Amino acid sequence: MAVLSVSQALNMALREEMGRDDRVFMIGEDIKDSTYGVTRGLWDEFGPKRVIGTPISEIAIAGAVLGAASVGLRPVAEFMYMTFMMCAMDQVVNQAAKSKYMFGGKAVLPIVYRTMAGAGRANAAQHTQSLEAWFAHVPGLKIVMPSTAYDAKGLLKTSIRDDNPVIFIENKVQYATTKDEVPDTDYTVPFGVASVRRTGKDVTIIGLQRMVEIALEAADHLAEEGIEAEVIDPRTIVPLDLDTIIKSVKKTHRVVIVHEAHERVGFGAELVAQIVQHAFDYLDAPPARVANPNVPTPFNRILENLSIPSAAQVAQAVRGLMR
Amino acid sequence: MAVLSVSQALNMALREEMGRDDRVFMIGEDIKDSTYGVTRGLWDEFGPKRVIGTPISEIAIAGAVLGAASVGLRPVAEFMYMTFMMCAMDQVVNQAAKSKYMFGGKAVLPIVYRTMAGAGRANAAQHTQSLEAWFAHVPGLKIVMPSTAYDAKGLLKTSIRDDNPVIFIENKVQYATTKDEVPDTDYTVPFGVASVRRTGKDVTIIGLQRMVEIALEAADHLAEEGIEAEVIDPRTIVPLDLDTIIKSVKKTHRVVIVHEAHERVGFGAELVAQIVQHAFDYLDAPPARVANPNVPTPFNRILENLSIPSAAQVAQAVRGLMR
Amino acid sequence: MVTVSPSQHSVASGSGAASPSLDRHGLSDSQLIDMYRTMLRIRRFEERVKELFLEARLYGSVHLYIGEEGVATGACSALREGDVISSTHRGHGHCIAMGLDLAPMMAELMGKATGYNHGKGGSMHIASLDHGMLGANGIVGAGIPISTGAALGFWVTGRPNVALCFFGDGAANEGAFHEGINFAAGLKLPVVFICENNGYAQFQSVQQDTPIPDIATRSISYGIPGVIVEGSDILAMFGAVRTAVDRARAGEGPTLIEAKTYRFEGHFLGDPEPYRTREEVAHARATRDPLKVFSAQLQQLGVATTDDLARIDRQVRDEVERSVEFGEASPEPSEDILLTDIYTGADSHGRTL
Amino acid sequence: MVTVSPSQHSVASGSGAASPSLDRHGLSDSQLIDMYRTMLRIRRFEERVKELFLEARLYGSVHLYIGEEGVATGACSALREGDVISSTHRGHGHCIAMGLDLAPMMAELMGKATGYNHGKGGSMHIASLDHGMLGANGIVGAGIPISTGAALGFWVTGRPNVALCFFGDGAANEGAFHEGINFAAGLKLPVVFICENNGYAQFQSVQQDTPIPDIATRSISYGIPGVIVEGSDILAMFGAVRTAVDRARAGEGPTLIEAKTYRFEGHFLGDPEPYRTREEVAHARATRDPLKVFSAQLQQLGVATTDDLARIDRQVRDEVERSVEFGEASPEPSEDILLTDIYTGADSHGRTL
Ligand SMILES: Cc1ncc(C[n+]2csc(CCOP(=O)(O)OP(=O)(O)O)c2C)c(N)n1
Ligand SMILES: Cc1ncc(C[n+]2csc(CCOP(=O)(O)OP(=O)(O)O)c2C)c(N)n1
Ligand SMILES: [Mg+2]
Ligand SMILES: [Mg+2]
Repeated sequence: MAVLSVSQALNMALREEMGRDDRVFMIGEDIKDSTYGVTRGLWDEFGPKRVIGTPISEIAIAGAVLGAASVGLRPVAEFMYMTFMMCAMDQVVNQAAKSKYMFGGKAVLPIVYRTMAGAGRANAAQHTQSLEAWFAHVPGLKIVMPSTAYDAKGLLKTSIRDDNPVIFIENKVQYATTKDEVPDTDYTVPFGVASVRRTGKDVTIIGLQRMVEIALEAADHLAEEGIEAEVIDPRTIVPLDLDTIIKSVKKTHRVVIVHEAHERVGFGAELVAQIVQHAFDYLDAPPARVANPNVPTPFNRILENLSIPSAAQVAQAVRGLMR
Repeated sequence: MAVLSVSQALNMALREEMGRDDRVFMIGEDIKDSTYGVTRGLWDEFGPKRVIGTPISEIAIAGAVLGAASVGLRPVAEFMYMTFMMCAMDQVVNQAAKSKYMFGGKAVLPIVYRTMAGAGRANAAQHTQSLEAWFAHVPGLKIVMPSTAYDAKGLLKTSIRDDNPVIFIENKVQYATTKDEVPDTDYTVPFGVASVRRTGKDVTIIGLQRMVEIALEAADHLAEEGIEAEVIDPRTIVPLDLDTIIKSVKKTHRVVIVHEAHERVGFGAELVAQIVQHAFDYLDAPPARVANPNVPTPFNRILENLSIPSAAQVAQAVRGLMR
Repeated sequence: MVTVSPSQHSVASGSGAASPSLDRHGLSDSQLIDMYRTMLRIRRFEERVKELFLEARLYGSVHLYIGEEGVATGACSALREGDVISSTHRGHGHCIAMGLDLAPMMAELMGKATGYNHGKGGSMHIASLDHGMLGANGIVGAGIPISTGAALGFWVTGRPNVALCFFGDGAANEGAFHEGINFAAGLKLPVVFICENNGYAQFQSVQQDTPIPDIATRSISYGIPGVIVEGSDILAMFGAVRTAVDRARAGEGPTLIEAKTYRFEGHFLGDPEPYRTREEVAHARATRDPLKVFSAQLQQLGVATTDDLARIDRQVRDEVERSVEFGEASPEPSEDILLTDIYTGADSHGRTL
Repeated sequence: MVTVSPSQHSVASGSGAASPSLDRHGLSDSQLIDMYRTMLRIRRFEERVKELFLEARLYGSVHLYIGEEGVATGACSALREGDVISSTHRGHGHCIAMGLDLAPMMAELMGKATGYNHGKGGSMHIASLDHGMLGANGIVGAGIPISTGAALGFWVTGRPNVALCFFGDGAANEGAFHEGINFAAGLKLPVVFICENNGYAQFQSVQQDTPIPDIATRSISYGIPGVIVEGSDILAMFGAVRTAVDRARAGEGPTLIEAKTYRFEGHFLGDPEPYRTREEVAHARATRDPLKVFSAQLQQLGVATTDDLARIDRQVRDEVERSVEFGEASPEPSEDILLTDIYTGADSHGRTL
């Protein structure tokens, strides 16, 4: 089995799904000469009617996929940086997410909005914001955040086959640096099934996307101190596999949540609320959050680094709970 | 002292601040013939250079106030329905909220974005969504949610005098139906100071905007059962008066949070996370949330009503904690 | 240096009273009469909706199309099976012109379980994908990228269909207008954009809002044809749209058609209309009523007599009455449906069923 | 029915090689030399930035303006004290043309504490309100409503100032373009829109993205003048912008100026440029280099000799070198500033200080 990077895995998923189903097409800015390699080669293979480059027009992209889905297609839109989606929020939220319900159930809208979040490349504030919390606040959307190349492929295929608008979030640092074994077979990874990336009995660490790597790093440090952390990657936050999380928390009695989005009203807050609701009596300490402070991402790389969670912070948060 | 409705109180605040400071101006769609009366008469009084009607162009409005603030003005923009702000999210979030920080502190951006949230008028999903959680997730914005006419006037004046972009949220039902004594004097209500609307010792109910009324109604019912609820209105959620909340929770040991936005990653989740963090050992039960279920607002008024919290649900949630 | 001066490019305005075109565009008698009936179904349906609203027998944000019937009817008559439209907050006319039934429409306006949307949408969200009606829309301008997307779907698959996109003069100032049309123009997608210029965006006149006399002029920005038609002249409307639809179907790309029209009623039901005079409305009712114009044309063409038209009117009134009865007799939606149909194949939390 | 046909409205393209205009527009010798120096400051600054980037001595998303210097320099030379500009992701040229110092610019590109933004912004966000530079911008098209807003501020207060708005050909396809210009046109705000059409939006050519040959044609949609200028001809650029600025200051409203230009470097530093040929770039460098064009003009006008220009070059190179030294010698920002300056007068939680 080949070891692939996340962008290679995503590329494979797109190629397989486009080959498998004529109704699948891709649309976005500059997807012919893909900046991060995700769509590389697909234009040559599938041609300009399946890999559609658009003008710099996010509203048009977001709305066009909705219209195309309404007439039976299965579009995959790309927004390079997640912050650009702010230019198209009405189409994604007021239109795509709500239409099925408003129409009394009639619409079937298989849309994938692919986008890229996360810090770590000195792109500064307007190219770096993780907005999963916004989308998770919107009924009608599913939110996917893979943390490995294997999951990236399997979850993208599930997203394309899903009959709902899916926000598929990729991480800009992981594209090239996260690599693992990815079969070239036609497998999918289901929505709503968390992955327990490490088992442990002392504390549960829930990480989102790249922060799973940070959580695992922290767990290694903690193990040296005799603290065994269980690391959970929800993989999709809508739907959320709460069972796996609650089972783990009931075992460990402590939980730390790590994500890159801003802490205030981030998805970590929702996790805390749900965990407290479902496992209150099992908790030995309040759930802790390690997330971006409430600050736009600074350009300077030292500051940028300080603005996202580190393994040291996660380990520190765990130690705080063990006292 | 006159009893005024929220829309009359807001109108008074706008008139006073425009009279007081030449740099204050208003801009929006249809603000001359105001639908809900908030801007009524101001065009006649201040003329078309201070009360500026725009084409149906939310991006232009949101960006224009940022530009005007950059050259020394103090604009007040109106977006009729909060859902329309989705058309202008880039200007509000990527631009207005982030500029000061990105510029290393140089910009002073006194902007008020007035908008209207809440359900209750059968406007259906695209005209009914409460997005305070989105904005509270964004560093650089302040978020104001008055629940009385008195606070509406005082907080709007504070918002106009604040040197930051402020999201000032009004409630569509309260405009006409919520009335209380409003002095015609020049008073302000400070940001970050919660209002304890009812004192009690058994449970703390935190309500946002119109849900304060629901909370008070629930408290009345509960009082009949011998349960004394303390009702807290944070009034501004950024900044948040956590001290008042924590003090109350430490006294009552139980808390219910009520808001109209969707429950999933709503501001209630943040309140739960903060309360658990700061008062874990004082809690006798997990904090409960009563909020809109994760469903776009339906048109039918029975269903619409079911999609927002009721006093009965709040009382029920409290009873659930008392067991 | 080259100067592009606006005067060089202004176009003669086609607004004002209809100059009845008597080109019947090859339409048969029965087709013409169907078109008359469709306009009348819109008119009578909405007149009744207004009464019911004033009697508090229905509720919500309701925007009437009365006075603009020629636009939707003329335009949709140029479509074929499999073609689609996107609509606006003022969508009843578009729905009826696409052949939707009055009874489930009326039921939807009443929020009933038997409505097209089971009461979840109301006036601003009626949709019937089976009829090619992709949805009314509460967001001004939002239908433009959506119908562009439907056309994109046809283009990708090679389906020989066309999307019609209705929107108002106010919508022509939205970013969605620019992006949607520009993108469609670039790929020559099979979509026809119909701007219903009724003179007002809510309480603001188009003269206040728009710095040029004709919105059709904006076609120049996208390199597509722009056409101005008097909307009260249904035959002119049909002719213009059919030309554009044929063009679109032939792969020659979009057209921007501006229909000059006028809404006889307020912006929404309950609008006190401080922004215009009674005289202005009365004048439009007298000179630009598409029903009056077409009724005269049908008689002039010898297609129908006043008696024929009166009989149609009775049939339509009857149909409308039955739709009211249907709506009122229908049950409220069951409370159970609050949390259904948020997702396809999943519960309200997105969990696969 | 009136047809608006695009052919009727197309304008002659002004693109291609500069036809050196020798109208010096009343500019004094020293003004002309200052303009040359400004262009050279942009060029030499960025050449050095490129080297530093390749040596990993600075980092981030960096977009070079090399080849386009005539546009910013010609345009900003038409401004007065108190006027403002909005800029783009490709903002160094606009900054330098507005008189910003090279040292704190270079420091900002290095993320240093002494940078214009104390290292919080980087290349895409340099702003200096004291210079009337309202900010580079990482979001394509976003500056358009913002400069419209600055002009609105001037209009509200009666301040006799003008806003200049720079944006690219790609930005002309954004909703913000449409809404911003349309609104400005309606109120006749004092703003001049300058589209820097450098032929590409990232990796896509303007021909692919835009269905009309000249973006200036879009002025027709807003009833404002549209002008096409060859951007490598700084005198032509100055003339066109001065006319537009005078018009704006006189209350006659906005102008849309399309500068035909070409970027000699990749879209960003690191761009492998698969979308164009080396020949195309070489041809532009040979025929449309604003420095070469202006250098010849200055000599032809007898304003400067090659020796004079060489001396200026030495001075500029020296200034650039000092900016590099300044930047490299400057400290990284203190970690304490991570959480400052999110709000004015409040801590990072928005609590009043
Ligand atoms: C994005 C957005 N902005 C504002 C509104 C409020 N609104 C509803 S209808 C309307 C006027 C639309 O005018 P026009 O497009 O001319 O359509 P008409 O009502 O005249 O048919 C406005 C401003 C809205 N629904 N959506
Ligand atoms: C809203 C938005 N969409 C996409 C991008 C990514 N992007 C950055 S620069 C660019 C091309 C812009 O082209 P143009 O406006 O012609 O400016 P140029 O780079 O040629 O100067 C794109 C697509 C962005 N920054 N913002
Ligand atoms: Mg209109
Ligand atoms: Mg360009």
